Amino acid sequence: MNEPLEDSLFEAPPAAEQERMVEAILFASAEPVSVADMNARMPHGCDASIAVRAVQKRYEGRGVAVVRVGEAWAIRTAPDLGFLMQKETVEVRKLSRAAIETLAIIAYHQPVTRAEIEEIRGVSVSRGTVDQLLELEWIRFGRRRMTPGRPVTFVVTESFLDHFGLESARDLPGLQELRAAGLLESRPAPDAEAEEGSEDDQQDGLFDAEEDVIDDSDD
Amino acid sequence: MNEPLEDSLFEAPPAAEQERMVEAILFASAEPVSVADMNARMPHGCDASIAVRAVQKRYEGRGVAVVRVGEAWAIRTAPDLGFLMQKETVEVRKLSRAAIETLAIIAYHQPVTRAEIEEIRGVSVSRGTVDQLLELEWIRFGRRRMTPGRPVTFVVTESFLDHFGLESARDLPGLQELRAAGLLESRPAPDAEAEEGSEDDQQDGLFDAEEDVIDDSDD
Amino acid sequence: MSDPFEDAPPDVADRLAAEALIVDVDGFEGPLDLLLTLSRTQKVDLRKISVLALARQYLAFIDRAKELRIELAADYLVMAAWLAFLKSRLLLPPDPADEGPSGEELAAHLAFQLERLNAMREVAARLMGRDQMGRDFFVRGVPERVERVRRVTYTATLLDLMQGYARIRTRDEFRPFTMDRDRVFTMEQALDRMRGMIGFAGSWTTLSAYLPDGWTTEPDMVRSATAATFAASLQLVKEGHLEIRQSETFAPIELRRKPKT
Repeated sequence: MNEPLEDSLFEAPPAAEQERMVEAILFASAEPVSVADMNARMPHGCDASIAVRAVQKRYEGRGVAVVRVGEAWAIRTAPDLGFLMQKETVEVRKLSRAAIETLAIIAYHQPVTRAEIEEIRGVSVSRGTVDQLLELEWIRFGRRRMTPGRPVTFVVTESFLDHFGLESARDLPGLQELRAAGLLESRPAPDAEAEEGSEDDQQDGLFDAEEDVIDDSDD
Repeated sequence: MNEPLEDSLFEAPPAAEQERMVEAILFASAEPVSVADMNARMPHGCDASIAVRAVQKRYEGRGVAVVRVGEAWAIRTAPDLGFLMQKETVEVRKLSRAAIETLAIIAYHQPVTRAEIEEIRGVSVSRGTVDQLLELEWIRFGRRRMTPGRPVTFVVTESFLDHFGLESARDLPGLQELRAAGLLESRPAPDAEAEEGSEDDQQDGLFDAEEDVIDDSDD
Repeated sequence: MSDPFEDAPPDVADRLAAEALIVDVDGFEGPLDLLLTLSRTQKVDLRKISVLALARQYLAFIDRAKELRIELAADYLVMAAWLAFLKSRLLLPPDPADEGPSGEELAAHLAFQLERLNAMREVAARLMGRDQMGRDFFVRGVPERVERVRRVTYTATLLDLMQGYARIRTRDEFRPFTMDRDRVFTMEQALDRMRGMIGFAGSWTTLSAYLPDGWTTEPDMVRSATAATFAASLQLVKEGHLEIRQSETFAPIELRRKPKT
């Protein structure tokens, strides 16, 4: 193990050998190493300042780079490969009931203001819920409503359609279809049954309105 | 930062790029990194097992080497340059003769039970010896032996391979010779199949005595 | 192996060696270790070792230890008894009535055990002689921590969405119509109204000023509008748009827009 050290008393190691030494020192050191420190550790006659430049050149374009840190040298990960130092774990969670309902209202009634969502749900919509849907990129801000206060509206996005496998928001099933699919289990009270026709009219009206709205939001 | 990840869904990065990534990952880790782990961190479509071999070749004869440790890979300084690293040298805890022998027996006979270690050494294995090796993470528990009493077995770990610069337990020095000489077979004592005679009792007595000793040392 | 002519008294060198060993008795790791050390004095390959001679050496060692009144652990004595038995088996002609293993078989196994222990010692030494991490080769000095980034993503199905919507719409259908809604001002209505107005409520204004036109004369309508407006105000306070105060019990309730901080 000491042989190179003893040889060196007579003759400096060849350049390639000095480069190996610099490489090993920079690799194993916990801190950047100065040229003086490298020279002190390497056999007599070595010139770390030359060797380190050669090593730096050798690592150009590689996954790690030999960089100068003040008066010292260090090996660092190539800046463009920083993403490898992260291990991403993705956790999929079910959307909360409040968020699903809010999203459904936006999808069926877009563009819709926060006040309108609250009116339909009968409870206030928390900021967190809206933020979450915005972050998921399932909703975005639509045009401001031309009413006092000019409230912002919400509309669903392309990602929303993508995620739910819809071509457009108009493909969302209507109330009648929901009922046919058994999703509206409870039949309305007997006296309300007579009005069913008008109810469906209302539903149609809703979609007519939406069509206009969607056209608006497209420009 | 996520762009490379998304690009990769369509096309794996070129080989040279994959080699850079493996280089960066290995340089950044003090512990060996498994191929699976590398693949998980690299963009989709990368094959770290190919890239790492290319990187290994590239570093041949350099100051640091890409070494295989079990199923994982690591970069280590070239052993002939150890003299440069006085600063980094860590004081290795001096192992007792019993610990060294026990370690060797586990490495060469693994998976091996405590009783088998004791038979080979002719003395009981003290709890402290096993504890020390477990603490160093050089040995771990293997599967239980499917024999009466279902004794636990010991095997050596990846840290053991790493510490001694071994690619796998198959590369243990002298393993082939020992095997060829039949010294790794478990050879039962010739009286095992014989009838219980007085001489056999004595033989049993020898092992009984040992067992007592084990019990003592466990207290 | 069982040459009877070997059964001569051990020579002086053996005796001296045995004494040196006895002084060192604590240094042995059991009888097998002692046997292995003794076998070295034969200066032959372990495969060619004379087990008979070895048994003799061992027994001489035990005798010597007894003479010197050195306490030996029980397993050394057990081994001595076994070796004495082995020695007699090796020396006496085999007894045809005895079905146990022959002396040669027992001796061969002992030789195997010694060879195996010796082999383990040798490879242990080779192992420890290897380049070792932290002594001969080194790991990365500045390992980078691999950050674990935990990303949470949410999911919902179209069915969830439709069920959610159906839930709301069903609720609507069952909204009780028993009340005379003409004379009831709902909180939703009040909220809507307040939202449009709070932007202009820079200074403290009494709650009653916010009641809608036409709801300020009929007592039941005033009650309904006041209750709804008050509830809506609380909601807006909760949302952080409004501030509310009342100087004392039954004093007028006052509202103003929450000042921007």
